[in-house]
Amino acid sequence: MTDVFNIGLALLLLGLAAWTIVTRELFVAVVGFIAYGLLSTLVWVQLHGIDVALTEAAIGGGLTGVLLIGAAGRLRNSAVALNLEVPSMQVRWLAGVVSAAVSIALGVCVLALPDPAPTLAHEVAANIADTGVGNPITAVLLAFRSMDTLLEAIVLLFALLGVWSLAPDQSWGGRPGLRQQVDPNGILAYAARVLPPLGIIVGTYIFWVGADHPGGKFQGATILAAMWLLVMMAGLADAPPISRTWLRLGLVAGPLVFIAIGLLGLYTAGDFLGYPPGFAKPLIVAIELALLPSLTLVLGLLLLGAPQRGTPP
Amino acid sequence: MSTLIDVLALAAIAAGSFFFLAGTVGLLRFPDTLTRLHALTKADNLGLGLIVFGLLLQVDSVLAGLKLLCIWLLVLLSGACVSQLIALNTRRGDVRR
Amino acid sequence: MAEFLLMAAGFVLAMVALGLVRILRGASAADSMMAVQLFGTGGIAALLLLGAATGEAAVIDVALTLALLAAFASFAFVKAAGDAAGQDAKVKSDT
Amino acid sequence: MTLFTLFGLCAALLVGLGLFGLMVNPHPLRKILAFNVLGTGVFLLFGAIAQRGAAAGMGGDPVPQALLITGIVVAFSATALAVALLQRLFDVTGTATLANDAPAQVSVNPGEE
Amino acid sequence: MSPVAVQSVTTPGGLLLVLSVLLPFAGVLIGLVLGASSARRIALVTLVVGLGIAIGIAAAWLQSGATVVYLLGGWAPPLGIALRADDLSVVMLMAVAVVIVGIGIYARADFPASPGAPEARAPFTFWLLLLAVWGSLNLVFVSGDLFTLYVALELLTFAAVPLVCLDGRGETLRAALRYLLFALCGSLLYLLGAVLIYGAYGTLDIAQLAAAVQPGPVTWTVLALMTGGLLAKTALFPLHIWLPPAHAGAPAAASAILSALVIKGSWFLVVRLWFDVMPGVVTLPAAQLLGGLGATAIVVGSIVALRQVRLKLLVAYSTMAQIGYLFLMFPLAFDAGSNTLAHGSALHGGLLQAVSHATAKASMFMAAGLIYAALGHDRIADMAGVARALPITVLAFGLSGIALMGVLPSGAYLAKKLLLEAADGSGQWWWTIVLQGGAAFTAAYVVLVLVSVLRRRPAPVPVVKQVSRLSEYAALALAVSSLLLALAALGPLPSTLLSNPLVPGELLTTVLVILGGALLAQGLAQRPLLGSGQSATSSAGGPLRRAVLSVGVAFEQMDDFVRRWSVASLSLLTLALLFGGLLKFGATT
Repeated sequence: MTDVFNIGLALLLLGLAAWTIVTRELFVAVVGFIAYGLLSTLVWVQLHGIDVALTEAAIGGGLTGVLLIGAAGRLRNSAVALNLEVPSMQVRWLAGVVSAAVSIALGVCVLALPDPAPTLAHEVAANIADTGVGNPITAVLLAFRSMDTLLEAIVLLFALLGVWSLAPDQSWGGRPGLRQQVDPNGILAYAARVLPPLGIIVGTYIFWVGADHPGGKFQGATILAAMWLLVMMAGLADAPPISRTWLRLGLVAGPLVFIAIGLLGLYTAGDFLGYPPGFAKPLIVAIELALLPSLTLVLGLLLLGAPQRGTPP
Repeated sequence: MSTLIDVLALAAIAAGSFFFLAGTVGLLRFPDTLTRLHALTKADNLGLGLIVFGLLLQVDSVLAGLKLLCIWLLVLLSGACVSQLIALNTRRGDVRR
Repeated sequence: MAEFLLMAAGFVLAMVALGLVRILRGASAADSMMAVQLFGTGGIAALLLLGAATGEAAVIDVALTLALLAAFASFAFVKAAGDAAGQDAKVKSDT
Repeated sequence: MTLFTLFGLCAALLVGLGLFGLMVNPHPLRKILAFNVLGTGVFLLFGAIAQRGAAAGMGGDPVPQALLITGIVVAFSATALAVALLQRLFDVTGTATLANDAPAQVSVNPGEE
Repeated sequence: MSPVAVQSVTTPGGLLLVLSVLLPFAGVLIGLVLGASSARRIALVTLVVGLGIAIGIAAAWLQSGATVVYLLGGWAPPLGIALRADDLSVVMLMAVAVVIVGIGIYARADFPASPGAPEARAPFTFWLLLLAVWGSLNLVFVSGDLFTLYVALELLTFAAVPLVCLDGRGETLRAALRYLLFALCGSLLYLLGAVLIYGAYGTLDIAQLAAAVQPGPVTWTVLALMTGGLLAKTALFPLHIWLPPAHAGAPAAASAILSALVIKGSWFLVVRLWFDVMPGVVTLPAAQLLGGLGATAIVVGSIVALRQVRLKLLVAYSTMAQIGYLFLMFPLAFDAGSNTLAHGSALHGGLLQAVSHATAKASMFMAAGLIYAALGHDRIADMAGVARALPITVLAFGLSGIALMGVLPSGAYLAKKLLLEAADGSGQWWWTIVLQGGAAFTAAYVVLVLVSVLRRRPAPVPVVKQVSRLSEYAALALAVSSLLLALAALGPLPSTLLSNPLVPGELLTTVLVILGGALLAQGLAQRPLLGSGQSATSSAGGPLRRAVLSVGVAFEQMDDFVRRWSVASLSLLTLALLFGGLLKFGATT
């Protein structure tokens, strides 16, 4: 039964992906992609990656979907002209053959991977006690390979810097996105009043359980960012001008605290990003706590896009 | 006692699944947007509601039960809002392509 | 019991996937919104059933996250579709 | 067929689909979608490999699972940057084409000079 | 066999590796908060301190004579991440530090701080992105983990893309988007390789992999995918889809960063993979293909460069040709005895080439940018009299051109010698032709520009803007340092290589190269070198000139065709498949 379910799941996933790729309509393709993202959450559960499923549900399906659907709405008119640029039949065939060849090569690799599978699970299990956290993923992300997590926070900031740099010169420092014109008594405004309190509780909860159970700062921050965006989407609050010092401080505070705690490790544990014995868990929680608001801000701002409205004098 | 609860849970889940069938058939078969919308809300409210109810019967912690209820409420809320927005859009202008 | 739960999850998933076919055949923006909404609900239901079937407690958290963000996404979706429809109307009136 | 083989092969096909979409879809947003499909294919392969490494009472090898979370976040930032760039391109030029109209080719043929 | 010893302890000076990455990143974070006028000051201070760190790493490496290692958090691979600096990393760290300081000094005038005034977009982002590029590059050079390298590649891409479209015009935005999408595709192919290799070996640590990797379906696929992806990011022909338009509109300082530094990041990773991670998987045909692509890049890039009427595009296409040079070492480094890629004179030559190119190309873009700024245009045909107006800039251009040609005792000269020696040693005589012919091509476009700017003009050339003296000297300094590299490299390399440049044999080669270049320029350029007349050039030439010209036009058209999205992306995958095939089937031949 499980096999049948999984095979069905895989086929459905492939079908949705193919639909996303080959359908003619831009909007429909994005719809397909959102459904695809939702389905891959199920796949992650089947693959026993609950943490990944959470991330996929939050970022892969949720935020990416919103980003793309918004863009598809705004760019709709551009699609028609581009249909003229569809490559010739020969190119399409060639592309099909080449991508099929890559798939086949990958398939061969999948079947050729050695047995028994190499794994680091034993090493993680042997060392997790030193980190004080119960969730092995958190131990990897914030102890064994914490550099990657630090870099990831910086990647997000670089992307945001890149997005901001696209602003027209006169709008630099201004508010991102367009002003929302929404009926303050409408349904959206109603939802934007009801949903966020609930969302903040859920987001904080997902963040908080992350140390010992699936969850963590990214997933929590995504939920919080979504709630912030909802409030802005409904016109209940406006996006902050990007020149605000509090905003900039909030953005970099997380990574800076991360680096500071890393440097602290030099003196207390002898290693950059090291934790002194017994203090690992509180320090990890401190880093996560510092990253949460920064990540919330950066994720929200990434969705808002480049500044488009000049600063008020 | 526990078998009774199990049977009840099974029934609820089966019924919930049936409403998803109904929702889909409605979406595929009903003639116009508003009637299709009607079919959709059945799946949303009742389908998920019954499944959540069935699972609630088997849940062992209060927190998990609260989360289940929370999920249902969230879907209800978004479903209601989205349906209303769709209906408004449909009435306001031609959303058809 | 686990078998049954898994079966139910598969059934729900298959049903809502069929609903998506509606868009495949070409539908109005409203219909595609409905199909996505249905798919989201069905996905959450399947996820819950799957979690119960595998006994993985944390799956409920995934479903909770999904429910929140699906709600958020559907608002964005309705808004985008509304914008797009507005654009279309403008184009129509221009020509 | 094991869980790994099933989803590993599924991932291989997703990668192919994503690459195909990147090559043939002219609209940049469709390319961004294809990029995401390609990305999930890569991630799914990694996830399947993680599941294969289940040991020590863990459902999967936690190292690749942790890397996956990083990967998903990086892919999201890439998508956000690409979408913003595309939006700006559309705002400035009114089109979203990527064709090389090559401002470089001011190819003045000496015969015509 | 594995060149990097599997070390699992932090060595003295290891912390400097962490700082070399963190310092620029911390600079970005702090600059983001302080904003406005502080960004430039922070950047310049960081540049100086960072240069010090790079020198410190080099000193630590020289002192111990072994790879400098740092285990992050004290966790040893495979669970943790190790940073390592071996000879390759140290050379690149130093070179990048020097070039970036040069670019920083150059850009001081272009991107001024305006105290009191509201924060301006372009200067603010430029300075932060400069630091961002630097930190990412350092991470690429020192990271010992394939996944961290993936993150580093993405950091580099995100920092580089906005530099392309800093001016916000349509064409540059389009170039930036093409770059981003193509580079993202490349990174995912790289990540795919990393994923597979983890599945096969259970580690992502380079040193551990080097000891474990065996040829087989997985490693063939891995190397092919990763190489393809990285070549796309390096813009090696035919994957240079984004390179020329990106340079057409980017500010000179940004162009210098992109072409002198950013592409070196992914190139460095190719070198790492082929030489350090999987030297035993490489086959000679695969290496020949890589070298062949390099040779093609030299020919196509140089010819199209000669056809350009604008200086910046000429320099951009010359970058495309120079990228080709960086790949010539791969077939030459193949050791037929052990069937592996060997660390030897070919690798040294290639590395030296990369360093001289980084310095010289940065200088060349700066000079081009200064000429553009001074004249308000960069049409090569209208540059008579520039040498009189901007003598230092023209000197910098000339010297960097000479450095690129590799005729005098410059870094590139030494590099060429090393590669020629390797070609001789391995009996691959055809690469000798490519190397010498390539020099002639380089000479061609350098001569073309120099003849233009040195041409006399009755009235002084109209200068629309006074350029900063400091910027001119920065360009000159980089050009001179590229020339001096040969001397600096004297230490570790055998001194027999550096023969007296005035012996008849050497002199003859130099003269031949320059003459050959002049001939090429005369034949292929839109406007021939000799015959200053505005018109009558086309009729003056006989059928030969017309035939040569049509060859030039054909190359231009081919370049245009290859840079179409569908063609370029198809080439990318075809190349990856080809590499896979050559790795699989090439071992026996």
